[in-house]
Amino acid sequence: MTLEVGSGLTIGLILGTVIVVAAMLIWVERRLLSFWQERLGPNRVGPFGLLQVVADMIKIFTKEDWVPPFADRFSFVLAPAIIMTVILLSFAVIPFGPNVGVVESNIGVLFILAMASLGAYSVMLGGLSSDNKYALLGSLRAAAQMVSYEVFMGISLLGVVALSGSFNLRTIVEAQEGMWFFIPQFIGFVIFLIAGVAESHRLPFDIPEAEQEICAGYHTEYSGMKFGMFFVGEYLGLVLVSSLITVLFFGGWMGPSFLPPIVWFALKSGVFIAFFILLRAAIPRPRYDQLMSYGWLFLLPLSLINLLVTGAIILST
Amino acid sequence: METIPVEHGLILAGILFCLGLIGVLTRRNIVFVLMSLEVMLNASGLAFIVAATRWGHAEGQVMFLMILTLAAAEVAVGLGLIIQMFRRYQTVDISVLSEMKG
Amino acid sequence: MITLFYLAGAIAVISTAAVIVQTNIVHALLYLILSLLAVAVVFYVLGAPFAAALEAIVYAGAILVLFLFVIMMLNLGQHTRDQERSWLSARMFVAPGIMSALLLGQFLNVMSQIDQDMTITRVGVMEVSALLFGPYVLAVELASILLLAGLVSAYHLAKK
Amino acid sequence: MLELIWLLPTFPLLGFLALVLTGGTLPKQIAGPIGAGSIGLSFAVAALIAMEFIGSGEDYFVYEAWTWMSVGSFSPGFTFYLDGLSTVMMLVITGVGFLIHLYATGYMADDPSFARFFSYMNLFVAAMLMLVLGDNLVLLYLGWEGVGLCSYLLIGFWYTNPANGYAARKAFVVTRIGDTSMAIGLFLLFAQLGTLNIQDLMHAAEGEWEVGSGYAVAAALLLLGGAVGKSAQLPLQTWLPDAMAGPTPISALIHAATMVTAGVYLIARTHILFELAPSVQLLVAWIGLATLLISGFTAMTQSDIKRVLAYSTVSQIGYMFLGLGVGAWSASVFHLMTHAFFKALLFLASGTVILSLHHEQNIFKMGALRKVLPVSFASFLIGSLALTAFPFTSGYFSKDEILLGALAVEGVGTWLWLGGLIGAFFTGIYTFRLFFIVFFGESNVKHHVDKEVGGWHMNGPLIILMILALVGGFIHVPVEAVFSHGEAHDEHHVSGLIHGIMIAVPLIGIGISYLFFMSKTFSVEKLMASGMAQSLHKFWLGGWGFDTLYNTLFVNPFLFLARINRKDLIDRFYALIVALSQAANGMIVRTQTGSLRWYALTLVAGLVFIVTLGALL
Repeated sequence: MTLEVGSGLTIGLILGTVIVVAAMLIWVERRLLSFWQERLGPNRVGPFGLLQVVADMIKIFTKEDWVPPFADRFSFVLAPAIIMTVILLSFAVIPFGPNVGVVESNIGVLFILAMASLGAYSVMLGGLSSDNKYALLGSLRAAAQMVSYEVFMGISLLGVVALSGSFNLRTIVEAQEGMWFFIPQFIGFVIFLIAGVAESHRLPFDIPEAEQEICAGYHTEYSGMKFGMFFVGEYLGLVLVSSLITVLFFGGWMGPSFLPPIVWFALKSGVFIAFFILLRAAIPRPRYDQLMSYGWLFLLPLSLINLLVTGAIILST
Repeated sequence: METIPVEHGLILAGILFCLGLIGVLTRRNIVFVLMSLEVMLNASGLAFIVAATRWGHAEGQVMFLMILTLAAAEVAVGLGLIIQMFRRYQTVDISVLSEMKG
Repeated sequence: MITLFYLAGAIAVISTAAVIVQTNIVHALLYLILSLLAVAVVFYVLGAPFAAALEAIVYAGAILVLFLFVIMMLNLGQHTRDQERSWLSARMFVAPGIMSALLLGQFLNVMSQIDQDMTITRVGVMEVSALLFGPYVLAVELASILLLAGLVSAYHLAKK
Repeated sequence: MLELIWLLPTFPLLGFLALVLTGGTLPKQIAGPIGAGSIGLSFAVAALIAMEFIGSGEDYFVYEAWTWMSVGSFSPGFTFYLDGLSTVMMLVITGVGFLIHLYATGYMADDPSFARFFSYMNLFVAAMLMLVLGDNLVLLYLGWEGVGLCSYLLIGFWYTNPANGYAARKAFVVTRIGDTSMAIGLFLLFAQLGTLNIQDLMHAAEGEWEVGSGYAVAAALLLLGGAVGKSAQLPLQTWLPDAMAGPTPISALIHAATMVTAGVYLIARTHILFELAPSVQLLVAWIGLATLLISGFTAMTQSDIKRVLAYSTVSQIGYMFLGLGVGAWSASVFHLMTHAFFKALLFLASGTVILSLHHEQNIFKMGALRKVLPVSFASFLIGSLALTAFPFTSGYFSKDEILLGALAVEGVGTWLWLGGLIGAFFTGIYTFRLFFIVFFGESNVKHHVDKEVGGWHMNGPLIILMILALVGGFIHVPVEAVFSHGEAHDEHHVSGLIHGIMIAVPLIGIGISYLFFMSKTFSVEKLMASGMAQSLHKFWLGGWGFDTLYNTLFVNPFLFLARINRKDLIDRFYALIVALSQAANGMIVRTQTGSLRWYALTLVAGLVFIVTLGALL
């Protein structure tokens, strides 16, 4: 059985895998966090607590799907669907292996940026339609944070695009034959990493949903499967950012041939997923204004300088 | 090679433009007016893209980018005005702002 | 692909029409996003993937987020929805409808005399960029100045 | 090196731009060096150019910077023409100008509008250099109007006092009469000869016009009109005494040393034209003589220190005109240069006096100042001696040449010479009257005078100018090539008697002045006792009543006409237009509903209308 780009089988497999991985990450995160904090974590359901995810899902599916009467029903229902849709759509352009992927797109990078910018609507609509002041505050924060960090994310990518001369992610991977881009584009890599965390509003940049301040932010009013979609959407975002870092800066599926390419891809992404979880365990949350000024006053100039220097080096060689 | 009649693309742009025009003329809420203006701008961008495709040139896309920039600047200023207007008059009704009558 | 063009065109027209008759401003905004995304698809079909991506990123992803942001700040509640409904009588649509129909009728009249096909050739990012930073570099500079001016004036206007 | 001539007006212009573009906000420590330094640089370049030019032995040098405008065959350029005459002018303007600028950094130090002052001064020098270096009459006219503008701005420099503004306006309007005449002269020359390049013009005039032909007379008369206005000669001399309202360095630079001599320069530059019209040339001589006599009488009665010097300036320019009129071209230019030295010296010294006495200008409130103000005293002594043509000072040589030139004219020459001699006599009287009253006798100073204001940048220029006023007569003016065929080169044999008379007459004047004002052997009071003397004194004090005459002759009738013309038929017609447009406005204003949607609707309606029209037609 060979996998081909765009075949129904491939699409199904990719879709299934990422969703399962994202769901499993809930368990992985809890286990890893507890290891780092010298606890045990969930280990009761199934071997090593592996079935904890299943238990969670059963709980979430059977819970009452409550829509508050004061909410704007249309947008309230739409909001969680948007985040799932855009993130799953983003996976469409990611090349998981030499011939594994959903589509070949010449504007892959742009597509992912477009989807990321549409993702902002999810949190904004969720907060706005809830008609709850904490939710509104959270979505205001989310909107500003995501719109801002999208900018640096896009600009930090452009160094890679300039080096490979293409927006096509597969071409970008193939261009790293000689050297992975995180060496020449180290600054771009760091900025992308930070912006990626902010985009998926993971800790330490989970300001839109900071429990201690605004009581879970934009999804305060959500419950049941709609909450589940937000929840899984976040982990999907984590997977997406990790695979993007792998593709853009760490040579994608490339690696010594004793392992199949797809395994290399999974390994590299896994490292970054673990890194993000470690980040959650290690770093405290900054204040909102610190986050914004850090982005606009430090990351933006830095990414612009990075792009400028990259351009100059490319022109001179 | 796939072909689409030029006039169909242009008619689509025309319809969108006219819808935006109706929006500008009918709505009293200034946010809607601004949104309708965006529709009209977008329709003109579409016309440029159709022309670019017709001649197989990239110039049309360049013009579209210019329109995009214009729209971004326009929206930023327009929304700033809306906020200021709401702050001063506590309304979004443009009919209220008629101090400039002769 | 050609079916996609007509499909996306139909979605764009319908959702734009929904924008101008909506009373709930958030819903109108969502329809507008849909319309813009449909237009982005039209761009893609017409062989302008770069324009399509920018339409989604800049128009749908940034400009309309600003709209939503402002709507959040204005915090228009249920009473504005009722007010909107009272403003939006059928009578309001008569004059603009007639005029737009006239305009569109003449436009269609002109268009019916054209009978040309456009062959879809994909014009990539490279060509557009080469033009932007070649012959149109002045336009790019002017656009950046325009954006800067917009930034400054928006900051000034929205300031308390 | 000679190609660098374009730098000459450029430096002051840059200084002007630097000062004016900063809105006059530059502090003194920066504005002063910019203002004076630009002129200093200009002078350095001018000196180098002059050395190279004179060393080269060439007759002239032309440098075309760029074409100003091009209309058909008429294409005046920014072309600089350097010959002996413009070399002298250029050196005087930049040299004396630099000294005066340097002086002004001290004189104006306490003025709040310091930077504005220097911006005007720099613009003036740039325009003046344009005037003397231009190779065509259009460029000359540009400079001509430029210096007029600066003169206006600087006379009214202290504009908070309405009197100063009035004086500035008077200067502007009166010189405008001359400028208009000159512009018409330019048109006439261009219409007849088809060029405005001065050298081409002179050749063409020589070739096409007979001596004494109508066109030559008309053109020379019109140019003379311009010269008379700018140089404050009869009958347009009335503005110069009032121009003393400006700061004293202005009086020294513009209203004594440079701008007012522009008329002399113009006539010298176009002397061929005047030679083609001998009657006009003789008129120049008579104008000069009349002016020098009238202003000499007037100067004797003035009590304002600057007005005395102003009338003396008018009088000295009268000498220059006399020289021009009798064909002693180089003598006139020579006198122009020496006059620039000693009159600048006198004005600057009077500035020191005025400043030391806290802006006191009335000479009868001075007195016995020679101990208190030693530098001014020395300056005044040397300046006055040069002015009265004391033997072997600079003024002696130049005035001598002019008077000898007058004597050489056949027929009326003796009369002109005699008139000039009477003028010299009165020069001696009024100059030393001023000198004795201010520096000797009893002190009438009201305020306490601490000490002489000064410092190196005020005293330095005075000392340099003292030296120039003393030895300036030995400088050789390199203008032979310019006037080569116009001047009578044959040396007249002049008897020793005539020389003796010319030396003696000013000395007698000084002596009479001494008897009246120093030793008080004769009493002024006794002289003034008679009614006739009093009315004569009043008549002379008012500058021979020219202002009154002009007021009754021109100003009042004009005002009368304007008053009766206030509600005339033509105005009615325009009032009708106003009423009509107001009515139309009343109708259209109704469409301004202030409603945005109404505007949009009408806009679209218009669009639909036009498109429909286009489709139907």
